[in-house]
Amino acid sequence: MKKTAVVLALAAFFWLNTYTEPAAMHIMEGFLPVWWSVFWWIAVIPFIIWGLKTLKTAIDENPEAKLMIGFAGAFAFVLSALKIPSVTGSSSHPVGTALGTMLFGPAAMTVLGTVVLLFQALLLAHGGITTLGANAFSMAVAGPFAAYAVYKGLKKAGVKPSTNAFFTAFSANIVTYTVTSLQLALAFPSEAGGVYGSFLEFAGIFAVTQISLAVCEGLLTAAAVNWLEKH
Amino acid sequence: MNQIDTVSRQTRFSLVHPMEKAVLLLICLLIIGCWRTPIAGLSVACAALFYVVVAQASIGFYLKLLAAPLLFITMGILPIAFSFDGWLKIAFSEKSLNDAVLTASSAFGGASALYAFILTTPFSQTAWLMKKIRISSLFIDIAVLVYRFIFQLAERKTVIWQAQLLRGGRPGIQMAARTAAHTFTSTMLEMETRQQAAELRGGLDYFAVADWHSFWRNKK
Amino acid sequence: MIQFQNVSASYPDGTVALKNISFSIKPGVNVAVLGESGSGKSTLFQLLAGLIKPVEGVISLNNERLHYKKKDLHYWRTQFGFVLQNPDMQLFAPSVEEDVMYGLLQQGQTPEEARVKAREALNACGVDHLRHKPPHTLSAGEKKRAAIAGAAAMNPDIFVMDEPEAGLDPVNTSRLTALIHNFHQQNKTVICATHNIDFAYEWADEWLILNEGKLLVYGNSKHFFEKDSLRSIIEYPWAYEIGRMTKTFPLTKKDALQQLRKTMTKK
Amino acid sequence: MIQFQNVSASYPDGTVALKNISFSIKPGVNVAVLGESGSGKSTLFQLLAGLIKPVEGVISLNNERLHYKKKDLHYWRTQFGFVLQNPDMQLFAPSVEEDVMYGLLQQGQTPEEARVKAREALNACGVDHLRHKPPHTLSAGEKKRAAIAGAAAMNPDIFVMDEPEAGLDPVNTSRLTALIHNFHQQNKTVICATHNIDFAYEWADEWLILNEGKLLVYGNSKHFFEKDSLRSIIEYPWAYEIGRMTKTFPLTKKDALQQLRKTMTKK
Repeated sequence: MKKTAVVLALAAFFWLNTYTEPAAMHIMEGFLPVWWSVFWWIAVIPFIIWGLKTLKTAIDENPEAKLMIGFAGAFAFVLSALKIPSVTGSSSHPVGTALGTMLFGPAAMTVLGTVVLLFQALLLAHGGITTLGANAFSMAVAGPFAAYAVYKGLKKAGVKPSTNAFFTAFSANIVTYTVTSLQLALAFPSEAGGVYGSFLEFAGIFAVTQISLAVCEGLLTAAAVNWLEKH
Repeated sequence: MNQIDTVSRQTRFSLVHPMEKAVLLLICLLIIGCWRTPIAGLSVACAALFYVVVAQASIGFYLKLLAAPLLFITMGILPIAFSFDGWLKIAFSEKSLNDAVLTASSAFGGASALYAFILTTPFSQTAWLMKKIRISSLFIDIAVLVYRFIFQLAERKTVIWQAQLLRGGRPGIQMAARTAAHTFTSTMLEMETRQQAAELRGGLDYFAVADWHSFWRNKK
Repeated sequence: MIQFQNVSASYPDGTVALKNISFSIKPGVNVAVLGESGSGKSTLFQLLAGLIKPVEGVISLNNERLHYKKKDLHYWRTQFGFVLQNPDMQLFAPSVEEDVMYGLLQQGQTPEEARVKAREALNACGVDHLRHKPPHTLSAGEKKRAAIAGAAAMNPDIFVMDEPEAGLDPVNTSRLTALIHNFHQQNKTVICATHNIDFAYEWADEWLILNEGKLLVYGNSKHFFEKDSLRSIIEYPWAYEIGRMTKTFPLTKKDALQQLRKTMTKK
Repeated sequence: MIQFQNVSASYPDGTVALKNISFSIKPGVNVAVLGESGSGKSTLFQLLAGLIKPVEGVISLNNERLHYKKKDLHYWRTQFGFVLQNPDMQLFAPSVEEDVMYGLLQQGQTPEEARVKAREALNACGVDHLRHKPPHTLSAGEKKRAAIAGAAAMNPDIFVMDEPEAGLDPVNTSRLTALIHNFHQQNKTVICATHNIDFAYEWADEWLILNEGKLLVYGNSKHFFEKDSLRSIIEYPWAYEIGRMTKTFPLTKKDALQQLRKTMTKK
């Protein structure tokens, strides 16, 4: 029963990804007005600096960590390009923020997420350079922080690890998507409803895919945590 | 991903000084940032196309890359153009339509310029640029390691996928999961060797950067 | 019979990998594929496995042409046993036995049947005692044999191995040779790419030499090395060289040296 | 001079890997390390690299004992150039040139100095034309030479290579032999583990044979193979066997066959 659920979730996940890949919530190069691009860069830089500082102390204590972090980043990237021909014929896009946050903490995830976003821009042509700040803020800052809060909260409440993983991943995904919608709404407030109206529209248009994706990623992460616990 | 990497090393501008290419990109992005007009977007797109032609990169591949953001752009500009005015009453004005067109053309221009840049700039030059603009060396080190691992993992992923195919494996979720798991575990098992290799070479700091030729100096 | 008719293939980036290759391999023959790295050996193997499509030409097995539909490919591959160069990539199950059973289970056999056949293959390859071990704890030679067992369990007609001797010590290499002879006795076809011509000389019936994407020669072991024209492309096996001087046909080091000793004392 | 005095070592799980090993290697000597897989070759290399501590015994270089503090280890390792079996493990940078420079920068040299030395090493190893390529685009032979260039750039006194010839085609193997001869002329010590005794015979001055964790023999090339007692442990090189029959000392295949031809026609 549980296995079928995971398989169904995976199938839905990869199937959905086929059709939403270019819209995988990475704001395109040139999409945001220049001041908003600058604003999000400025917003994200302190977090990256903090993340780098945290990482540096970790690496100074334990030089092996550097290689592991490089590996983790690459693995997240390669997973996002894993081809599953029969199901999709195209590539999928698991985000994996939640899993990374649970394993490495939000500070490392901020840096790692930004690096992965950079490579998605450079090697996959997803996202952009000027919009990297905005994308990093939603995916590498807001997502991991939400994940971390949920993870810690549920852990304190004594929730089972795999259930915890599901909600952690789900919330990381939803928060990322909400923040992206907010970023777009702030840049393009609608005439009738202002920022709020515009936010609802952006959120609405992406909700179709993003909420089901969030559920699927939740199940996936739960499965991965289950697997990790066994090994 | 492999294709962009390969093309970036084979175009005529591959060994041109990265700063010169970066300046070109920056000018394009500035034009788009300052003048968000369809004309600016289109002229940047044309300039980028011209650049790609001169660089002798595959035009077909470049256009294929450009097709990818179209869906995002279409989905993204819908809320800009139209807004709900009350329950299920869709409203739009000349200004909102205008905004949508501006955004779409700027995004298209920006993507054209960026893709033209990544198609002619190998990653080690990007790393050089990051170093030049004083990005934290730890960040660059991690990026460099990620880059190296990406291709090792991708290669391994392909071999493991094929190994299953060759033994009658049926492509699907199970195979994907097995590929992901074995790619992960087999690389993890080598981590100690890699770590030792790093130690034997004196650690993992100070990644070097190569030198590049200026396009103008080459001309002389 | 495996047939290639005017097959050409290219690398993903478009450069030519193989150019107008034609040959046919009769059943039950051991074929050594030689060629420098970059000569197109890997591409040849990928073509055989149906992993890439030729740009031109026809590949067929027993007069049935290889089609690239999923079902056809699946059937095609059941007739081959592929052994990759790096066994680490091929052994993906948690234990050796489970790994050998993998292909059988994929074919839809019951776990009981699969286990019996797996045990047979493990025994034939001399790794039965390792069946409960996780693959990563094996030595290089053991891994290689476990990978071969995984292919052998499916009882294919044709074995295709990519540099099976690379990195093996002499003891394991001779075990490998014995295994190939064993397959030969069961009338299997064995196709091996290798860089070690002395190793190949011990078992090869026919030789296929690639050079810069072209088929240089495809020939029978007996008359193959008689043309000295190949000397610039490949090294000649020690045993052949000694055989030529002593006018005998030794295949192994032991035989060759014995012959040599005999001839030297006779004269 | 590298000295091992009664060195014993064990695997992480506690089983004995090396038992009471003693030998000394003079500077400028080419040493071939032979032994089946599992005989302790890797452990010997890890000891040399200071990656593991011996359970007993002393390892020293030029009469300076190896200590296991971080600083001492760092200094110790600057005197060695290590080339691992799988070059993928030791190439980290996004391009070959950057990878070769990286060890030099690590030593605190300026980028300009490092670049000059890196180019020299790249040239010496015949991979200068690949300097802008990322490691993942190189062939096996090119990767190997790039890894050797990375070690050579730091100008160590001693090269330690683990099965450098594994998986290389004959052309690349002979390039490797030339490189070893080249290091020899610069009075470097080269220590290579290998399974290919014919390859080793072309360049080895001394032989170190391990068997089940014990040092079986450490001896000079000249008199080394004269004892037939080793025949059960290792294969003897073809060139040596022919040399023995013709009472000459050929090292390469070409020389050996020429000598043989001469002797046969003379008689």
